[in-house]
Amino acid sequence: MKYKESKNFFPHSDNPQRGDFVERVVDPRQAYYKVKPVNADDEIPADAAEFAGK
Amino acid sequence: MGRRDQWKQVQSGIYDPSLKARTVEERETVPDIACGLCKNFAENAYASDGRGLCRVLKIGSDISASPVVYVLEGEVGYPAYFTTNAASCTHFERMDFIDTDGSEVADPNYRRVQRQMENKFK
Amino acid sequence: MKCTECSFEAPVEKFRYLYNARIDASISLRQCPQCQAWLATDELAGEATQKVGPGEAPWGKSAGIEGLAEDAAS
Amino acid sequence: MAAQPAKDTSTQELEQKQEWWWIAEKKRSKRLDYLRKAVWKKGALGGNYAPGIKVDLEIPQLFTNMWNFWRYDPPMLRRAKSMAHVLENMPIFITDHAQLVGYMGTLPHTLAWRVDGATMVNEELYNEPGVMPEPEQASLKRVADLNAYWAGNTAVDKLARVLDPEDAVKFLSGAIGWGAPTSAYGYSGKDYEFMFAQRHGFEDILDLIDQSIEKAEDLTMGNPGPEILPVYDRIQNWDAMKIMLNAAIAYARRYARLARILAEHYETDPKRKEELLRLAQTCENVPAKAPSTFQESLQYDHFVQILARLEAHEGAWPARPDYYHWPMYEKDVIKEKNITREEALDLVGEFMIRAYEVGGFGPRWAREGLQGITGTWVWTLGGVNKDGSDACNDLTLAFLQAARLVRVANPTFGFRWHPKVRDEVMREVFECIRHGLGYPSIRNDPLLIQNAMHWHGHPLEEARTWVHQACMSPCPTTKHGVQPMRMASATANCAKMVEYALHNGYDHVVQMQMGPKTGDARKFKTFDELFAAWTTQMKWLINTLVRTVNLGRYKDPEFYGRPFLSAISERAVESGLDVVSPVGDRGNCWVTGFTWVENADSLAAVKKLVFDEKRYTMDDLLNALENNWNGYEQMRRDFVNDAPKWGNDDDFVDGIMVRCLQEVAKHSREIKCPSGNSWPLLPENVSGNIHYSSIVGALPNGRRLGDALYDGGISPGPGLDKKGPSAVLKSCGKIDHVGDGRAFLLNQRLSPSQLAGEKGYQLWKAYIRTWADLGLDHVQFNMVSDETLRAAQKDPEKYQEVIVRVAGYSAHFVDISRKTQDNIIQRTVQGI
Repeated sequence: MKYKESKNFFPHSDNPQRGDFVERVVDPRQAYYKVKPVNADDEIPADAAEFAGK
Repeated sequence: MGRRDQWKQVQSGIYDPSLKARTVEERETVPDIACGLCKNFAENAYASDGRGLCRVLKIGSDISASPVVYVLEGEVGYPAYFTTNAASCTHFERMDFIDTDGSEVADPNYRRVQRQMENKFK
Repeated sequence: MKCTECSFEAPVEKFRYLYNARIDASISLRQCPQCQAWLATDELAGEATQKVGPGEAPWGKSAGIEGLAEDAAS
Repeated sequence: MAAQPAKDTSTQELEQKQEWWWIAEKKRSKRLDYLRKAVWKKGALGGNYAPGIKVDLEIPQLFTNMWNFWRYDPPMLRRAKSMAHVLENMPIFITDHAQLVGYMGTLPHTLAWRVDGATMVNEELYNEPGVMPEPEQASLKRVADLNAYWAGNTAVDKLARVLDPEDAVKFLSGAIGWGAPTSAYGYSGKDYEFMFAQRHGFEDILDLIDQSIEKAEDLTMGNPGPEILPVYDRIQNWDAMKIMLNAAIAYARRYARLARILAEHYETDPKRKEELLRLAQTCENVPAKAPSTFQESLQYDHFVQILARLEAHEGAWPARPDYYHWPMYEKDVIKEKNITREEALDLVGEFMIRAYEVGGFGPRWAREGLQGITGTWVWTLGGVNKDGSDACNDLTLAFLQAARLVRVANPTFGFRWHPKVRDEVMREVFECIRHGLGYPSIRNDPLLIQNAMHWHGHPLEEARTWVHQACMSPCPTTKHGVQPMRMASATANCAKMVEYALHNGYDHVVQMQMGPKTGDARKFKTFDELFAAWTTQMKWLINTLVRTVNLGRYKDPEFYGRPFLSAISERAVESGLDVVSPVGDRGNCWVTGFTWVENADSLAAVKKLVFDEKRYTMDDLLNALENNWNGYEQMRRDFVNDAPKWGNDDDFVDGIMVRCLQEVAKHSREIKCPSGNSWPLLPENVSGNIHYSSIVGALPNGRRLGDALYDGGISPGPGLDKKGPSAVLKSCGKIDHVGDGRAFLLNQRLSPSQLAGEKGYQLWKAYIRTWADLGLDHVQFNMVSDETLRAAQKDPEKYQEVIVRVAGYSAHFVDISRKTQDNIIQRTVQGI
């Protein structure tokens, strides 16, 4: 699956080929949202946390 | 040899970052007879990357040469790493007890806290 | 000196010196090279007196006047 | 999981048991409770990182990729472009309930790794147990590759090549000092006057830089001549600063975008949604613009700190939050009532938590010397305004109150006491101490201002802005007073002075001729001969460290350089020089004197027992020391018990202490920093007394190799101050705290049961009055009983939250090594 196909991908308005991929992470001490800049056409790596939100 | 040249020699023996070419495998290998297992090895407490000085041999010695060069007089110890192969060194004396507990503090005589040393004793 | 835990016997300096209990007392902590127990050592007599675990203070209160301070509060 | 308090235990019962950490849990808001427990502790437990803490490999990789790409650029520009790439591409995160954001790693449990600082640190990291991210093998390979790229090319490698080889070898022996002479690992002051008092947001600074470039271009496009030649380099530096400022604004706006995405797409709770939108607005506004709300003010400050720590491994956190955030607090909380005081307390508490979670990978000596913490985040509170009026305000109180709610070990506070401080403030200060935080330390403001003017020529108004540059040393926050690069490497292991005087300069631990050959001590016939040898060793030791640090400072723009720090410093923005250049710096250096008091106690013991009373000969003494007192126990006890010890108001030993300090002070004026100013001594230890315990040999004060050294500064040896607290203060009062050195750390333990209630406060207040009257500049307190500390050793899980004052900083008791714990318990509990 490519980033652009994910509901967790948010393209930049000035450059839709780039965007932010948001992940929800729950570690042993805290829960947080993490964002990483990615290319829209890149594949989502297998170890990316699946977002469990709404 | 002048003062500066003498100390340059010491500096290149001790602090030359000659670690550049080492592979992961080389870094992970602690020989069965290694300086880090010897009573006469004093670990450097500033650079805890596993370097140290020999308490018996002095600068100018070379335990990897054939034949081994032993210098016993001098004002600076012979530099070695915990992974230095000491198989040819007649001054090697195995320690009775090696402290790998890094939750205490520097102890050049007893402590060896490198991950590779922990693994060696697992 | 003889280890109180494993009975290893050797001259006192063969036991790894750790640190003093108080600088003005003759009790120190040494470590047995065989069983690695921490031993309270009487440096004057050259004898291990007991194994020391966390929280144990064979030398008593820290500085001698904690008691005095407590009195002052009561 | 840590133990929980019994639900039905009343606050009163907990107070009686002095279990203040449970009281904090009961009193703090749900948000603060969550955020406090969410922190991954980055301080080492003794010398080891806590389980679960991993080194961040993403940032060093991003940085190295770009550093290699821009290899033809000059240093400052190259660093700026590489850092901008990091800021644009590093993952960022927002913790649930957080209202402030910014962390120097990519995930909450990661340690930042300064990959271009020192090859030896990189190698240490490779060998370090437990810190490699999974899968370990892949991480080891990645680290090995990064290390191969940087080997020989880090800041320390570059400096080592130009140092005198003798100085380099001796410095790196680990025996005489620590720190690294580069801004890669410096203590960096911040020009708060420029950012906060003058209200410059980054867009304002960009305008100032553009104006400077325009003026410079008038020169470079005008008549040729020698005067315009340096200007070309300065324009490149300004470009680098601009890159950093723009990247920093973009980095903050990445948080704004994330907060907005969360609010608009994910968050269902309307209250949290509102918070996230406010957070988004905050990160839109700062640091681009000067802050206009209290939250923005704190966020601006935190962004600055994080950005500076992404640029370099900063070991300290000079700050004065109650002073610089007061205008926005006053506006929001007091004048306009935009937020309640409780809401403000939540922000203040979180502001402390955000600093507490910061951590970078430090070499083992640093972890052992700063056990339980990752750097000395000593924030300054109180003091005076530039006109000399009392600067304490309601935000001072809020910080002191929030500290008791969040109970972090780092940051801690240093409180600038002066005679005009109101009783209400002093009570809050005391409550923090009574709650066992070990902070604030108390600093004598009028005296330290005088001291700053005496040693470094700071004008009065500038001196009055001082903050703790690290644990102890006052440094202003102004254009010329701020110090961008105070290197910890002018940190002397002073016990070696007397050790070398007794061993003809030879070090039996590191097996090296270190100091000058001052003669065979067995042949010394008088005390003056020994003292002369001591003076020579003292000068040699200080000179070796200071030469190294001075050269490091002078070469730093070439070998490391700080484009971001330059961009937030008025003098660099104005001049176009890298701020780490000594040009324009007034010069505010000091030699940190670790393990200092052993000198006075050792010299006094030799004078009394060998030269005055002739009970032992120098031969006897040297034989005993060479055998580490083994077989000489009775003699060792004589040297401890029959010789006077510092801290008992005994003129014999106190006179030697003052004589030693005056010798150093004389030398301090002879040696100069790159700005031409003096290098006064500042005795203090952090936990260096424990790190050095197996590196300093046996001494005539009765210690053996292995024993903890004294806890530092001018604190008496643990358990050796037998004449009560007044005698300690009187001994310390014999030192001229202006002319004899830069500052003098004094640890005292007080009895929590004695100081309970109103009576306790009045006793303490009277003690502080005496302390001030005697002209001391510092004192800090541990107020946790032996009973609690011993119980914590036995059952650490139950006492996870017990905090102690180590020296110059606080730590959780369970995070320090057993030797350090016992050393704290050994300290005398003074009844006052």
